[in-house]
Amino acid sequence: MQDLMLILPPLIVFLGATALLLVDLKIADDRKETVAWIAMFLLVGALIAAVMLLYFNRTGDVLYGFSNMILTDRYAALLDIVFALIGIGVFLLTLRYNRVHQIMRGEFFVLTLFSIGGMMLMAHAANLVTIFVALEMFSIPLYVLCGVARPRLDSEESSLKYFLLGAFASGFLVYGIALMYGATGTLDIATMLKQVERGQAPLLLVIGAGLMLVGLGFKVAAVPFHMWTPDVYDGAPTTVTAFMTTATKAAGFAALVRVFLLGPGAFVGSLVSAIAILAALTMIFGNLFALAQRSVKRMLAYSSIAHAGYLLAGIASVANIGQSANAVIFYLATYAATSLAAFGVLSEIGSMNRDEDHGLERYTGLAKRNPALAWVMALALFSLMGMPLTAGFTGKYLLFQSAVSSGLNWLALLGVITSVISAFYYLRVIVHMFMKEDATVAANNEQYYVSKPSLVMMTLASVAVVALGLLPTLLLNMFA
Amino acid sequence: MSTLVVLPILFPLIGVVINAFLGKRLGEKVVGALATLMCSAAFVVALMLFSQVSVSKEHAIHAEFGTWIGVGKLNVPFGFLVDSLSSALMLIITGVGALIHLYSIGYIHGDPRANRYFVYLNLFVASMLVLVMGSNYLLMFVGWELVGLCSYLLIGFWFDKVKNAEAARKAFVVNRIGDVGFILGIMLIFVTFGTLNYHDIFAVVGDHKTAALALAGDPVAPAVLSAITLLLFIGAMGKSAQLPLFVWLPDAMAGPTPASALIHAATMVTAGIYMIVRSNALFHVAADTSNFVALIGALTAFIAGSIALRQFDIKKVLAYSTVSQLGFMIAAAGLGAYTASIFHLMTHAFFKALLFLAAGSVIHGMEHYSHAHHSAQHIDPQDMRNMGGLRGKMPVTFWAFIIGGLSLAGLPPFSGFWSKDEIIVAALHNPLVFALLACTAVFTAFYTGRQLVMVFFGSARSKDASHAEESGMAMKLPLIVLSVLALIGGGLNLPGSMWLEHWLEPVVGVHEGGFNLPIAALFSALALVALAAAWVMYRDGKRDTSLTPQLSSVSSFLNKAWQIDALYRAAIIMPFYALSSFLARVFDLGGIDGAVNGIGTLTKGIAAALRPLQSGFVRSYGLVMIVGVVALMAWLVINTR
Amino acid sequence: MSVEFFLFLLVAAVAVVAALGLLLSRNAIYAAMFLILNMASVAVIYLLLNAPFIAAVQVAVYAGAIMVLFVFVIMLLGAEKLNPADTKLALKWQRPLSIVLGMALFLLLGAVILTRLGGAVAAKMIDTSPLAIGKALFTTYLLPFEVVSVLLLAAVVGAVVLTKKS
Amino acid sequence: MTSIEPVILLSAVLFTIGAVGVLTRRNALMIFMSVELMLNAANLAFVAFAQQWGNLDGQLFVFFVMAVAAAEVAVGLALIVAIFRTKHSTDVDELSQLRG
Repeated sequence: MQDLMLILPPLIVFLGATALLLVDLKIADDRKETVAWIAMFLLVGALIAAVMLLYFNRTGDVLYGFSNMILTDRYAALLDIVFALIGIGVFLLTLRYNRVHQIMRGEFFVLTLFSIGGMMLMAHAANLVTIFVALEMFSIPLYVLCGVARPRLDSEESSLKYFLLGAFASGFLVYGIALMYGATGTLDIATMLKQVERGQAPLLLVIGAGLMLVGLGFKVAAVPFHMWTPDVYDGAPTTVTAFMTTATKAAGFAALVRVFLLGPGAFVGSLVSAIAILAALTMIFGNLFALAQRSVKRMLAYSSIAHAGYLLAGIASVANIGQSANAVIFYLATYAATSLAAFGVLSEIGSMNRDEDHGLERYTGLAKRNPALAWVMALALFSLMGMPLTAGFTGKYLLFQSAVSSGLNWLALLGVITSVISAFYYLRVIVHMFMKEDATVAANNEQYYVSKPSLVMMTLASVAVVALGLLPTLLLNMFA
Repeated sequence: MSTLVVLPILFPLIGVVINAFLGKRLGEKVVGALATLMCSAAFVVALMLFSQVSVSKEHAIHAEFGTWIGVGKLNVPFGFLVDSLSSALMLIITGVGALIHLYSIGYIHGDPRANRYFVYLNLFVASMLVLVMGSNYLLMFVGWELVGLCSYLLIGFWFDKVKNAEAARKAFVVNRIGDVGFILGIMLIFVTFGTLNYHDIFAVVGDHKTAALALAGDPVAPAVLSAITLLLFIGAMGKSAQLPLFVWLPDAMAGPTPASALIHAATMVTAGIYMIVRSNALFHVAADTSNFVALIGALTAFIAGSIALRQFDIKKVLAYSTVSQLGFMIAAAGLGAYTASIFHLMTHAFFKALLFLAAGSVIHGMEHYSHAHHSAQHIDPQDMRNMGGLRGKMPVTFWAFIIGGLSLAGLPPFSGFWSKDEIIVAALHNPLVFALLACTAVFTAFYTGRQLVMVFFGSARSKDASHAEESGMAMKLPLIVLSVLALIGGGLNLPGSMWLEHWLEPVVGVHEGGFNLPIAALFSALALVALAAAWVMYRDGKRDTSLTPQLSSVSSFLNKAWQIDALYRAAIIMPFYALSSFLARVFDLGGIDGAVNGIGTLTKGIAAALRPLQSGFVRSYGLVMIVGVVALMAWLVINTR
Repeated sequence: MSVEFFLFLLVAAVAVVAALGLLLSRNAIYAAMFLILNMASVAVIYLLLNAPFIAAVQVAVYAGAIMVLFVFVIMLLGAEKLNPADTKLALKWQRPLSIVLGMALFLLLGAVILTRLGGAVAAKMIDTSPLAIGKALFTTYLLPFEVVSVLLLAAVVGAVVLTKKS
Repeated sequence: MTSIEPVILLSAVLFTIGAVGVLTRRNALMIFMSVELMLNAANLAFVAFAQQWGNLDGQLFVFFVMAVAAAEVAVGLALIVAIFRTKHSTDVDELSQLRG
């Protein structure tokens, strides 16, 4: 019984999603919003369960369950909360977007819930089997969700690219796990950690962990395993992209934290330095490519790559792993809030124009047409840029701080420099929204309204961005 | 007592919130009045705090509102520090700020975005107060970024003009370069001292009067301190417009004139000076950085002063003069004359705000004719070549300009004379800095005289000038108040009383500067001669009045601001362009579109060079992944024990 | 050389040839057949490695169910003839680079395996009967087992979403 | 079997062939089958290592890999069929609209 309590949040999501699959049959096609509301209700339940996990385990003990397959600690509970909130945020966006783009289907919500359940499970993983199963559990529904807007070719193309490369990356992941198992004779992360702490880190284990890094690096879009990211984020429906930038990244990093930061990886110098190099490459290429984009959606895709680089810097900071893990989880939460705010704007724009064109000109003069959208977008972009007083600054500060205290001064410096470069492309959008007028768009078009649920979501996300920027202690206290 | 400390920040913030949300309903007049009222209220509280500081034993009020960030070793309180230095600056910010708010009511009247303008102004005052009142470097940085944001918003306020949006972006980007230095400096401070609070850091550095280094025994300490101060100074270079980062300030004049007066002349640009003076304990022990600071300051003063000699735009002259005067202050800070630096900062705030507001009044008056007659033929109302003879038409503006100008020129008994003199005296032991500053002083007097004559004397050179009219009361009143301040501001630190010197002693320590009668006499005489020369050269209204002048090579060099923008273009932007177009040709045989300019081309170049890598082919993506796998495995095989 | 090892070499050779056949064949149906052959030979090796249950699952699930699905789809789409010409090959560097990188990958893997291994096989013979594996599945591995069942459900839903005529 | 080195080497060979197959084939179905070969190679390694360490964990992992592969195949083939309906092709090189 206690075992079940430990994974109550994903349990609620899995069982609820299965039940929802049946309920969905009874709901007419023009009332699929009901399914969305039920799904949100389920996520609220999971949210409450996660808060309870946090509350009843105030001492922050690591509790194991299901023959050490899963564990529950602060990070797991916090990530559960993050995933549930992301899910609710995305579902609020779907109410208008999916209807306009004719992908308002019950299965959309069921699959998203399955995916969220897999991500929550990933946060609780204590064994490589759990990591593998959880990874596939959240990935396979995502392959489908990318292609849900078929027969639109962009959507199908993004789905196939994600699927083929994802399966390819899974191959490396599985082979890596096989080698790690071969080196240690166990799949349990804690047991592996003990062996490594005793100084037994054979090359086979290191290479296995390296191949696992490939598989997980693919999920979080680390250069050079990032190539799918811009195409898939670009082609997928915007609500799905919003889900992927925030939740997939968090799930991937949850696994990286478990295996590399809190697990055996942190004790192997060559792995740590390899992660630091990946972090550097990811920052550089993510930001450079983003500079060249004319489409806001694609720009945000590259920006999400760049942010994976900053996060990887946290994974490579192993001097004080508790501090680094805090910084990474905090950053994931801030990035989720920021990114949801930005994609909220994108999905509304996509609904207004009834297409998926996110060229800069679509944002020209937005401040005049939809001041609310323009301000939310500006706030989100400032936060992505790392402007002080926004969540993005606090998050970056904590990450770079832990990098510096781990002796990775060069990486922190690179992070700061690339953040400055990023100001160029974020600012370009702001200039287009606020400082240019668009003569071609009729301002009185009745489509240019903002839907209430999206507005609620964007307001909450914006408040979170500002609150986490002004008073990061609010969240950070939960770590201590 | 501690709650009083937040009030100066809170009042303008209330103005921001009310005006931002209800501005449209309240109407322009109420918005302006409310904003002015809030700033004045902040001034009143600042006065109260000032008096409390003067009677308190330790000459400082600390107020902490709990922990702001507490993670691991990093523990930053949400704390404010009002001591003699910050209270003095608070008076300037809120006082001059309130006057400029008042002036703006008249100036911005009729602009459709007036509400937004007052929101920005209030926000700016609040942010600047955060900057000077914070008790730690992180809070200073927050204020630092916020004022940068306000400045960006105000420069681009009339964003319909492409030029203004570009100027705003230039300011933003150049300032970000400085900010990188600043944030790195802050991080290095934290790594070195384990804290960001002024009090703790300066306690570690030790009693700066004896320059005893508490870190003694640690051989890297001096080098680390040099690095810290140098990084901080890079931040100051950006915000206080020093070489080589001063290029943004002259362009920043694109914003509304009162905003230029407040931000780009009187307050924000002095943030760098405040930061250096606040960190004087660090700079004091880092002698090599201090020398560097003094030299950069003097060079900036000299170069900007020489540029101002050959400008035609009334605001450009003042802008370069601001850069030049900031150079004076920075040089003083580098020379260790912190009091003199703050003294000049204060008098400069008075007379430069006055000059800018007067210039705004002139521009306003010049625009009168074309507005009234809907004249199709637009002349530039800011070009001094179109002015002349405004003395009789705008008497109050004229006298305000005269007082401000003579103060800038450094003529006794105007305030600028006293503060500039102190800096020059402090520079006596550094011949190079002294020579540069002396030349600059002469330049200053000359271009001020040239400006006065071109604008107010002679006869009108355009219809707009001959039909110019004096501005209204809301604009005249601040001019009068500021004129009085510019006239008597020198009294703050008159030889004999040295009030400011004693006031700042708890923060910057004792500094035996002072009055040197021969120097004072010499520089008064030089200023008089330069002014007279300007009078003689420009009195007849013939010189420099052609709108399409044949400039000599020297003049053209100065007019184009030492070709520094062109230099940056040639040295930095063009090579990037060349490189990127080369890459573009290599990677994309189809060739790229024709050249546009500057950064736009750079981005396009990078785009053209890199984007083919993202070819769209799944198999290529897989190939890149495999390259990564092989490289990663090779790295691991080589580097694992 | 033991009989077992000789048998392994023989089967391994078949497996490699089948894999190369998959890599090189121009017809998708042939490729699928080669893959089935490869899987069957790997199943034999499983038997040699004391894994009878896995061997049975390999034949039943992999070679049986999954590959039948592949063959079915290939025939359904009539996609067995693979772009015979390969003429307008946009990525002419792809093939040689892939082969070079594949060699590098194999050399690295092989080097790692050869430097590390050589440890003796565990002396004790473990119980690998279907009963033992079933017990483990429903005790230690209960949670992943249940999650996999949800995963299969999700996959079914996904397949329906992707193919249902809307 | 007294030594598992040859088995692991065989699995490395199969894994590499699978990876090269993914990179060189243009048909989505062929790429997918090559991925299956990679997973198959990993399974072989698992079983061999299980033999070496004398525990069941490796064999059980193989079971999960197979189950997951089945799920992947269901989704992947459905996807390929869906795209074939729109594009009348299974050539991945023709799906390169998204780029840059």
